Amino acid sequence: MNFDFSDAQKALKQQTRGFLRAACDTTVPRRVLENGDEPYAHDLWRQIGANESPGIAIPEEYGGIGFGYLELCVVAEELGRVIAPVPFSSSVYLAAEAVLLGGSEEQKQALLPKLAAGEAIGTFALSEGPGQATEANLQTTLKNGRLSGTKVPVPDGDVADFCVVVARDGNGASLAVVDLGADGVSREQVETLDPSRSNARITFDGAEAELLGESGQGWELKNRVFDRAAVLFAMEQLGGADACLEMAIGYAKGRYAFGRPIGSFQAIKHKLADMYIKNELARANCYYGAWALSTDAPELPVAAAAARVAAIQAFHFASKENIQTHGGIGFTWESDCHLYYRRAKLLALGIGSERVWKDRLVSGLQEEAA
Amino acid sequence: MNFDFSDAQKALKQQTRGFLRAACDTTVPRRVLENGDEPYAHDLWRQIGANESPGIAIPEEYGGIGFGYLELCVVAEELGRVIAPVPFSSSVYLAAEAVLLGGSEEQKQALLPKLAAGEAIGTFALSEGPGQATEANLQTTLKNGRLSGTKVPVPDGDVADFCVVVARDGNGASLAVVDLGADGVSREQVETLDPSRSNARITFDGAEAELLGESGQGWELKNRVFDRAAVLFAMEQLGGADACLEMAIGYAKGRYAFGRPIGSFQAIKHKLADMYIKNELARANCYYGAWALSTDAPELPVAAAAARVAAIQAFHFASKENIQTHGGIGFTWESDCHLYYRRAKLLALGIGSERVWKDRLVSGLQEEAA
Amino acid sequence: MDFNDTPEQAAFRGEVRAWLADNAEPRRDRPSVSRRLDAEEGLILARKWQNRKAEAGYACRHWPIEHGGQGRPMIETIIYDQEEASFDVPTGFFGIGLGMCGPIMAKYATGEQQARYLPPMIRGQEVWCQLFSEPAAGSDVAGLRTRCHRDGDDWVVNGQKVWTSGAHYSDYGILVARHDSSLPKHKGLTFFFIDMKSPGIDIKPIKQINGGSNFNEVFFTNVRVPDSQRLGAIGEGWQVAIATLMNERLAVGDAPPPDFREVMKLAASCLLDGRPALEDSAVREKIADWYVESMGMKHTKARTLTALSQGRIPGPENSIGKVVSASKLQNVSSFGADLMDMGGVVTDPSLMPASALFQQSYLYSPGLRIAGGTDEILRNIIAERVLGLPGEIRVDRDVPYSDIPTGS
Amino acid sequence: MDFNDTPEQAAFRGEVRAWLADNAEPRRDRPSVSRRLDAEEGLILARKWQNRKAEAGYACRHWPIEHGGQGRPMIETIIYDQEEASFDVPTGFFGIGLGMCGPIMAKYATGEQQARYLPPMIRGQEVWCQLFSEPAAGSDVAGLRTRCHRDGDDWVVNGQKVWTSGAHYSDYGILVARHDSSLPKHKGLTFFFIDMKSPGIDIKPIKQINGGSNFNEVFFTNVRVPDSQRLGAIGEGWQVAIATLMNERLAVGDAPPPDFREVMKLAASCLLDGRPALEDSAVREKIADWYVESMGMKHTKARTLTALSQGRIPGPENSIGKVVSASKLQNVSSFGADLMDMGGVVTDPSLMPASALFQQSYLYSPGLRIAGGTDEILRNIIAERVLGLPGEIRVDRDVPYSDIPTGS
Repeated sequence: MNFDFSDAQKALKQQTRGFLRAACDTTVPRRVLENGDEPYAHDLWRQIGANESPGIAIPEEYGGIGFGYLELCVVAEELGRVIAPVPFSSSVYLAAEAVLLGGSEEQKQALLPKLAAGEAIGTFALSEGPGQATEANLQTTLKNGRLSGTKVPVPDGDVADFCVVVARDGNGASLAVVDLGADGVSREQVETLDPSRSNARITFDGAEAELLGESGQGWELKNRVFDRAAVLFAMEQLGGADACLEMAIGYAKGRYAFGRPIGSFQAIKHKLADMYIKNELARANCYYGAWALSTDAPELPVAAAAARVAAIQAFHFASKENIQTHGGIGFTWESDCHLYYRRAKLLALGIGSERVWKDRLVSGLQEEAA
Repeated sequence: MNFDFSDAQKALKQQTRGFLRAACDTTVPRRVLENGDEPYAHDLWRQIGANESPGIAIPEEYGGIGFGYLELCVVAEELGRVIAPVPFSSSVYLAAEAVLLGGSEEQKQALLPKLAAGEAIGTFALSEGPGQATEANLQTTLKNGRLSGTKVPVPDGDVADFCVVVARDGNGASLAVVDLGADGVSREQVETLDPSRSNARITFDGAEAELLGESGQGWELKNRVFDRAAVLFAMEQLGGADACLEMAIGYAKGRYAFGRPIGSFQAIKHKLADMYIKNELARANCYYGAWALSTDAPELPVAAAAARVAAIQAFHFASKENIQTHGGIGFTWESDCHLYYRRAKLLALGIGSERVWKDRLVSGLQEEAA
Repeated sequence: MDFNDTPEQAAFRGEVRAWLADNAEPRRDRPSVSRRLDAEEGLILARKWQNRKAEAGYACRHWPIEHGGQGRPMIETIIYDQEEASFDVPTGFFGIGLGMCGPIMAKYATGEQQARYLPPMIRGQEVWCQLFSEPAAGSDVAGLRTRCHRDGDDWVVNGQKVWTSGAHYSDYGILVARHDSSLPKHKGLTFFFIDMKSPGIDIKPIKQINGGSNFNEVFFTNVRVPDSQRLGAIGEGWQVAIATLMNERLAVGDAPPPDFREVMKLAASCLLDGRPALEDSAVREKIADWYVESMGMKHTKARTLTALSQGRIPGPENSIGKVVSASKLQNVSSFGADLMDMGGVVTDPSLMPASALFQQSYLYSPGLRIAGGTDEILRNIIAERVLGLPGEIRVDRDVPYSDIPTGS
Repeated sequence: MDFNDTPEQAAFRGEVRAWLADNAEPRRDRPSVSRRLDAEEGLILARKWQNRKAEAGYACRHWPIEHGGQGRPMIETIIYDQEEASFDVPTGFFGIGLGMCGPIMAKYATGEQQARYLPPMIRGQEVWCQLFSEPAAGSDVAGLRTRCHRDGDDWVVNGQKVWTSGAHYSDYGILVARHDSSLPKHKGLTFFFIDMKSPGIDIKPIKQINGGSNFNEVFFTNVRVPDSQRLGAIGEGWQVAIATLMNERLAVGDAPPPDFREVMKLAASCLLDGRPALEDSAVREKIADWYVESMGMKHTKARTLTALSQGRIPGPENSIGKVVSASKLQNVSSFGADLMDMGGVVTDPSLMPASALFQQSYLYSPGLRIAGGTDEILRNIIAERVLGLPGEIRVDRDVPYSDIPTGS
């Protein structure tokens, strides 16, 4: 029994944390949030690329450093803690994973090295507007290597170089890679709850696209990509939830009312204890998800869903009750509370809502029982 | 706008409360709970009959005193407050209402005067064991005036004189009245979470029964009976929830820990504030339900469901957190806390669970919107 | 029990309805006039409308005639408000003045002052604000630091207030300040009304987490206030402030939408697993929960109105309103966004159901759980004042204010 | 990160498994032996089993050899326990002795006493109980009133304890009593171990709300305890008690079923609106919530075990266990009963799914939220000891115990 990260992984965590503490205090996401012209923090992204972090789990043969997924989880948690305003999740958890799982050798060779180095940004487009996307209601079509339809929101879709798109073709749902600079692609930033991470509305009008994986297998492939991404999203959410708890504790100790620190009142104490409880439940589920991801265990779908559900709940609760703990100050723009509250919702919906993952969790349990 | 009970109704409430405080302190439900041979408090039931309370809403032409449903609501709330161990709800909210709504003139004349005087006990049998009863899964059959099947649990089924049974016949679901002393009826007490109110398992083996209302209209009729009963159940639940809050406040003021009354700790304060909030939400919904019942308003189905849902939630929360407020003492048999905790679940499931009523509520809203 | 007006009330309601039909536009399925206009234009229109109402005798009808009202029963004011709610009229600038400042002036100001200030307040000619909260005194209002000292016939005020709605367009404000730090905290306070155009007042808008600015910081540097504008005795400021806050709690309005209705509408138009979300039992259970809360508050208010219309004092049941509605708004908003799944983060109104109402209120709702008393303070109040539970152990009573720990 | 044993651990696990297969029956889908037998018969069998384990070297394997253990790493005890959990063996009588009394004896008793008392404890020959709680000292353990005074070489104890599991079949107990009421409450306490057969001890079972009697009241009337059975110095009783309670918190086991598994099974066999309840989204969401909590606790425990197996001290994460599992049990039970709709109130096992397990635990679960620290106390502990938040304002420190308000 060794349900813990290794010493090397812990060292990587400390190192990543130290780097991000210096390179990405909350002024960085705030800058992107407030500045419509800067869709992501270029300087930070460059440094992350220089650290080879995007390639941490990408095999060496494709230009990565091939450490493994536990190492990627460690980095994800730290990026989440500082709510880093960079296209890491789109490029690494979604695009790279899709190419690794579904790409031909040629596609892998063409795309992965650039992603690993942070030289290209990739993303993944499923949603076509408000409402649950299902295999049955996809409107975007792929015909004769041409993509048509509108995807919104596409995370980092305004800055990405290429995109993996879920589209319908003659055989059902398929994945396709499209160069976002190509003809027939138009895109615009779209406002979201968290402007510190940019999102786009992309319209394809017969844009040239290349199948990724087999035609008709796209939905299943998307599910596999999302299972893997779910663990990594959950690690980011866990980091964010921990940051909120830390902020709330700090404030509750230092803020006085009625002649005592507000943290000495049970209403605040028990609120923060509940935050801690949710965070620990999320942490345990996340670590298990990390193990399942890193070993490609058959338990992955259920473990990933559990990590995702627990992490959504933890970050949601921590981010909203952190505001509440801060009182009036927490409702001001100047306070950092809202940066986390925004990010919590962005990550909660990013690859499908809590509801969708709960359903997937129980379906997985039913399969295990069957 | 006069959203309040009248002075006469308030006087009735005070009078009923005074009577029940004297005649039914908690030793009375405790006695029935602990004594398997006494399925209900005979002495109390006799007094309630002598007060003509069972006939309060039954028209004078059928032997009642014909006051109306607001008066019955007032009595229900007080019976709930003292968790009276008598077959009032079965006889009055269910059996009498079923006969009033569905009975022929002959049936009304035959059955209502005895119910109104408390001389006969009636009840209503729908459930056929664990699981939701639906029109489609009814197993009890009515053929040629003969009833066959098993109903469990039937509230007061072991002591009732007659029972209105939901059964399937050639036209769908129908209601039938059966004399529980007749041939082909066997019954036995069945243990439940709340032995202070007795329940039975009744097996019909070709027992003679008489249609109540039209054949095939039984499910709809049952729904109408349950809508009306829902308001009255909710009033009982509200009374019970208030009693729990009162107990919890009393204990929190008198019990000291760490040199202060436990009610001075925010954890207890906020728990009791939450109880109060739920009780007030229930009260407001119950009063509205009472108005809808008393005026037979088209709003009744939704109003009744809302009252029922709010009251289930309030009594459940109040009864469990009353135990928690009491700490160890609250977990002892000698404490009265568990009498309410048991009754809360009995009433919560009695005419269908929270889930069923929520569904009915939303269906009603959909109809209103359509 | 009935929901009908008395004949007299019905007659009044009819009169109001007719007048409104002649003087205002019915509400339509689009953003209200207050939302369509910017604050400056809105204020101009709101002043006009308030004046028209006042001239017709419908503004603060229950106030005494000498204060500019009509001396009629409270229920007529409520009936007017109920009817007005169906019309798209510009409102939202006078609530604090009429709900909090007016009643406190009526109680503590001189007859002359009342005659001078109350009628223009009713007519919307002068706007009032409330200056209580401070950066270090939120839930603990009595912990405020703003100082005042006597100088001849004047008082001189120095310090900072915060969360003052409408400070920038207000003509007058009510203010509580500390005149003596050596007294226990509740005893060293004195209450004034103040001309907001006085020299030394500096107003800075506060930007909220949703980007809006409904509130201000107000800085006082040697602001002079005549002693004649003191309300209540020196040292009686806390009692006056508490009376004001009680009025605030009665005045707290309903939470804005979305509520169960908007969720139902959204769920009817949204698919979950290929079926309308409104058929989904998890969605239905939520709708039922919110319906029960919403109607519970509505009917609780009806109980309060009944008491008022019978000339009785309402019970404490209204105290549950904000604590229930604020959390409900946050939960409904979050749930609505979730129902839109991955698309639920988009805030562009042109792309979103209900013009992104759920997303807007997701960002706005945390403020409702704080403003006008946090969830935690309101639960304390219910527990102590309604249920009679003992107070917290206090370390800040009976010691000089200057000796109370502040952590800094 | 892996879930595999080290080779040494794997070898030990294999050995244990083989021994268990030879000596015990595998668990089957029926009530366990402890549930099939009454307490008296159960105790006889449990003693036998404990003795057999001890003889094979598997009982408290991590205790020092001189105390009757094997001086092996903690992880081997855990591996044994994990494996034993798959077998239907009689247990449940020695947890308090081995989990709380043993470690405290190992820390405070003399070597001679340890040699006398610990080996029979391990072998199940002598049963121990814990005498801390009192009617007026539940959450506030240090508020206890049971008195002791010195008389020659003995102490004389008078007072009452409560919630003592196993008092009636215990041979010895650990006890904390007040030797001086004029000292502050935490300073006037002294700790002993005591012969439960001493004259003057009177034991009365407590009937719980579910009808069972797992606990007792214990009355002390002039009970004599030799001073040699004092553990720790006079006045050091609180420190010893706290050390014991820490052991209790580590020893708290899992909540009994039902859990998400039982809900799934029930939902698969139950219809809602004509479809299997397991297809209902509201039911699925609940199952997912409880799965996440359940696995969260399981994996949290795995983190603790990892620390133990590496010889490190576990972090504070285990403190969340009881507060989560107790409420979960109550919620799961209530939900299970609700799923059975009107039939859900019946408690006759022969008529009910899962032999009325949900109904039984509905009545039992409230106790779990109280015993071993209420939800409220556990949240305080997490907030203060884990998160480092400041303590409550205390009015009961630094004053003589006899001056502390008690309300009576």
